[in-house]
Amino acid sequence: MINKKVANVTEACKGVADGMTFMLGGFGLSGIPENAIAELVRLNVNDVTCISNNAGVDDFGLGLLLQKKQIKKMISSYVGENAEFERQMLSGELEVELIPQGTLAQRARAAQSGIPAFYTPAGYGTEVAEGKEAREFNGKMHILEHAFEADFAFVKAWKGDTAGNLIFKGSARNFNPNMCGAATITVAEVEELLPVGSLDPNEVHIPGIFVQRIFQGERYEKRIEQRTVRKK
Amino acid sequence: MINKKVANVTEACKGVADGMTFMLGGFGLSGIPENAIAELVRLNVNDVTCISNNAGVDDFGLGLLLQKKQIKKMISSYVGENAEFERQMLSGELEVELIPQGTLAQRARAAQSGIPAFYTPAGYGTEVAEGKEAREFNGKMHILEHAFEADFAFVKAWKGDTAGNLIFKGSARNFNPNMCGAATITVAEVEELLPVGSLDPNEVHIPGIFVQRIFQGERYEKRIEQRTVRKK
Amino acid sequence: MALSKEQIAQRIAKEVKDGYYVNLGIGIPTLVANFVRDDIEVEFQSENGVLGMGPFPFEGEEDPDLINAGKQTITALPGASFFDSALSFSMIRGQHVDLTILGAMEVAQNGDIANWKIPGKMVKGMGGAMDLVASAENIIVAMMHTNRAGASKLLKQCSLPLTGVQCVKKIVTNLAVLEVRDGAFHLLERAPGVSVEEIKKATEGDLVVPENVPEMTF
Amino acid sequence: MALSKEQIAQRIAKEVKDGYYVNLGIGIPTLVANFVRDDIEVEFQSENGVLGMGPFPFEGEEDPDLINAGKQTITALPGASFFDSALSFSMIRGQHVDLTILGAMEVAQNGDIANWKIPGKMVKGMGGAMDLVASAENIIVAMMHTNRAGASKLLKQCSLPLTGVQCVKKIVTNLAVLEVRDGAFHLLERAPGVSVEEIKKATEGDLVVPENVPEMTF
Repeated sequence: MINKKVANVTEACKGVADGMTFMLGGFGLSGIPENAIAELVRLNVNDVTCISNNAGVDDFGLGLLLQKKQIKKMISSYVGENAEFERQMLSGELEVELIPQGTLAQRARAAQSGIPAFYTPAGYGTEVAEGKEAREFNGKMHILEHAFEADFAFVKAWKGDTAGNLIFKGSARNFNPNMCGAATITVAEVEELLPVGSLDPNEVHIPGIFVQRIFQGERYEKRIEQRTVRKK
Repeated sequence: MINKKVANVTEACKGVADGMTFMLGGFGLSGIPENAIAELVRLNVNDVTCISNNAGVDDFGLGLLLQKKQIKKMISSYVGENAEFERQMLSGELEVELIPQGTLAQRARAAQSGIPAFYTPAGYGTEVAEGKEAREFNGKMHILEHAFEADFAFVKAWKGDTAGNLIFKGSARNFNPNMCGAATITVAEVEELLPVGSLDPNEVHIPGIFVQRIFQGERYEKRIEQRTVRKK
Repeated sequence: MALSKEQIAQRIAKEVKDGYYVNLGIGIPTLVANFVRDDIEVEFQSENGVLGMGPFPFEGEEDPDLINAGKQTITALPGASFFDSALSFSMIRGQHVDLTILGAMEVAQNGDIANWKIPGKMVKGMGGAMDLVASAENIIVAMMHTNRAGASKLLKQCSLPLTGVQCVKKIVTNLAVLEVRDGAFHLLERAPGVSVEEIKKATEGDLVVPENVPEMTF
Repeated sequence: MALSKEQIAQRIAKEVKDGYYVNLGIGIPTLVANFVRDDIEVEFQSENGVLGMGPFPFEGEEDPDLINAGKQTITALPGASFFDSALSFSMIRGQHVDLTILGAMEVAQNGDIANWKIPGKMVKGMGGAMDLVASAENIIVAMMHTNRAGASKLLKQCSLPLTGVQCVKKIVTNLAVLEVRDGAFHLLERAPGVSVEEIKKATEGDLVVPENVPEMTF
């Protein structure tokens, strides 16, 4: 098998540079590539465009890059949990492109799949459709959306092997599988990196061909955004 | 959980009628819905259109429907293993639309996904592209392809539960997951039908929402088309 | 008397039928799950990748890898499945989800809905709402009839940026149940003790009132 | 002397580099796997949903649920994965597969390829070939230089229905290794003992012959 294992997050992030476009998996703080984000903060890459469903919270996730004003532009569907984000956006410091969540997922999957463009009903008749081709199919209006283009995709999985095969857990799966192979280089971090042959080929969610570099994250905080419980 | 279990193949195929369009999973004879095919033969539905990557062999798989001349039109990517097929096609008895294999898979996935149309490079400049819109993206020509429309999808999985969740095995997976939910009614047959709660939610390949009816197949012949071995 | 948020949810729960896959938005819609009858089978879909969502976990059993679209910790019922975001929106866009219940800032009498942006003031994003309203055949809006300033949220035309066009079919507010049809709001039911006059006053858009407007039952 | 099919495969195996994901077509391409060096890591993709394809199974260990694109029983190596057809063609269309090796009935000097249909006579279908040739950056055609009737398969223009346009970069035949560039076949290597004259005679399309044409090594 082709070996995708790199020693650590520093090696995994080799080549990131100012002005690049990154895709980042995760929904809220669930399933985010914590180690890669920490490294991007440490490397202090600037003027980056981030494609990520959310923007983290003020002091975690992509919020860490926002605090240091490393992000030039965000492409997201929902950014409601982040006061610093809202401040930078309303003041014009931060460029923001808000797009429907399903369109975000599908534009990632299109990039992964070599599909340059597709039609979707989401956003027709709204400001999301401005400047986009509209067309009727089966009596219903749709708009043309394009595959993303990005330099790096940073994803987080539960388990992986050195061939780059990935298995996700629970709803921490979210956008992570769709972003694998959707950028020039896909960096996967996993909680547990196993030798080849450890994973059942039937249970692999993302085959290693979509992953260029894989490493085991040093630690995972896995912060919970909204702790909701019921009484026993 | 919503119960998708039906008693047997007869109940599962209720509503099939002459002139309908069926999608059928399987690659060659691997992962084909053997029980549903047998029932379609028994029911003697005629003038049907079948969307299936292959057409079986003379005496198994879709070849059984071909023998009885139940099929009006085949939409496939490769039909090389079937002499009766070739005879009917060359004589004009059978209408055949040959399309690229990846386009077949993606048109099924598009139907499943509510994506009415997408662009693909496959077939540009060939007779497959005739009458289709061609457009350049990123300096490369693509053609516009549409989602399939079908009345029934017949798929075969390895394990399933009564909520309709499916798990496939090996390369018998092939087109089966992509066809789930791509037709008005999806009928899944499984080798083993388990009670709800038996499957790990992380390992489910196709969630039950894409399946309307599920049953355990009575027996599976699982014929091998090309038995190739090496010496010990 | 006008309904509480719980009562709005309770009334909407009556619209949930046996065998439905349902997507619940944040806010009042989330409460609907608490009021669905026990004798029917319903599965809740969460667009971040869960089908067969269960109740909140018991204290100490929260799993950061298992949340709903509101980022709340949840549980999964036996028979649940997890999947990626693309497949999740395949369920939504492909009309496999039977019913979508979501909140709104404004609804227009042609079925337009606005619920994601107040220009220059509140810009949280549309999340999955644009996909949901553009795709669902069956959309129920759960909201208060008027905003905090007392202005009607049922309008001739939306003033805020749209989430979707001509898509809302039914609205349940603290005052009434209404159907959106033929370019007007049709009054179906009124909250117990709420008069037709009160509803008329709180509705800016064209309101069609039949001779008899029954009180809601729960 | 002209190469055998095994020797064509052996020569092509030299083009397979460490770290490559490779898709092998039916026929001569399938044989390439036997000749890839042991000291490099290569993974074979089968478009019906296998990555990390291994050799044929031992007798008695055949699994009907594990076949390749030629419907032959195969095995999966440790580290393999199985997936659906849509994801398989995501690998191909998305250019994640590094090298595609396939057979052809005809190749034109502009890189066009025909390998799926002889009108009125043989109509098996294109299978995955149209996706492969439209997407792959790196395509090698493995074929005999002439057909059974002795006619050249390297043409000015294809006469059969096309599989793809301007996509073939390299051809390995029983007589030669050729590059397709600037609208002509460029002769790179000749089979041991085969003269440039022989190759010229067997090539209908424009052939560019450099001063020195080395013999192939394996």
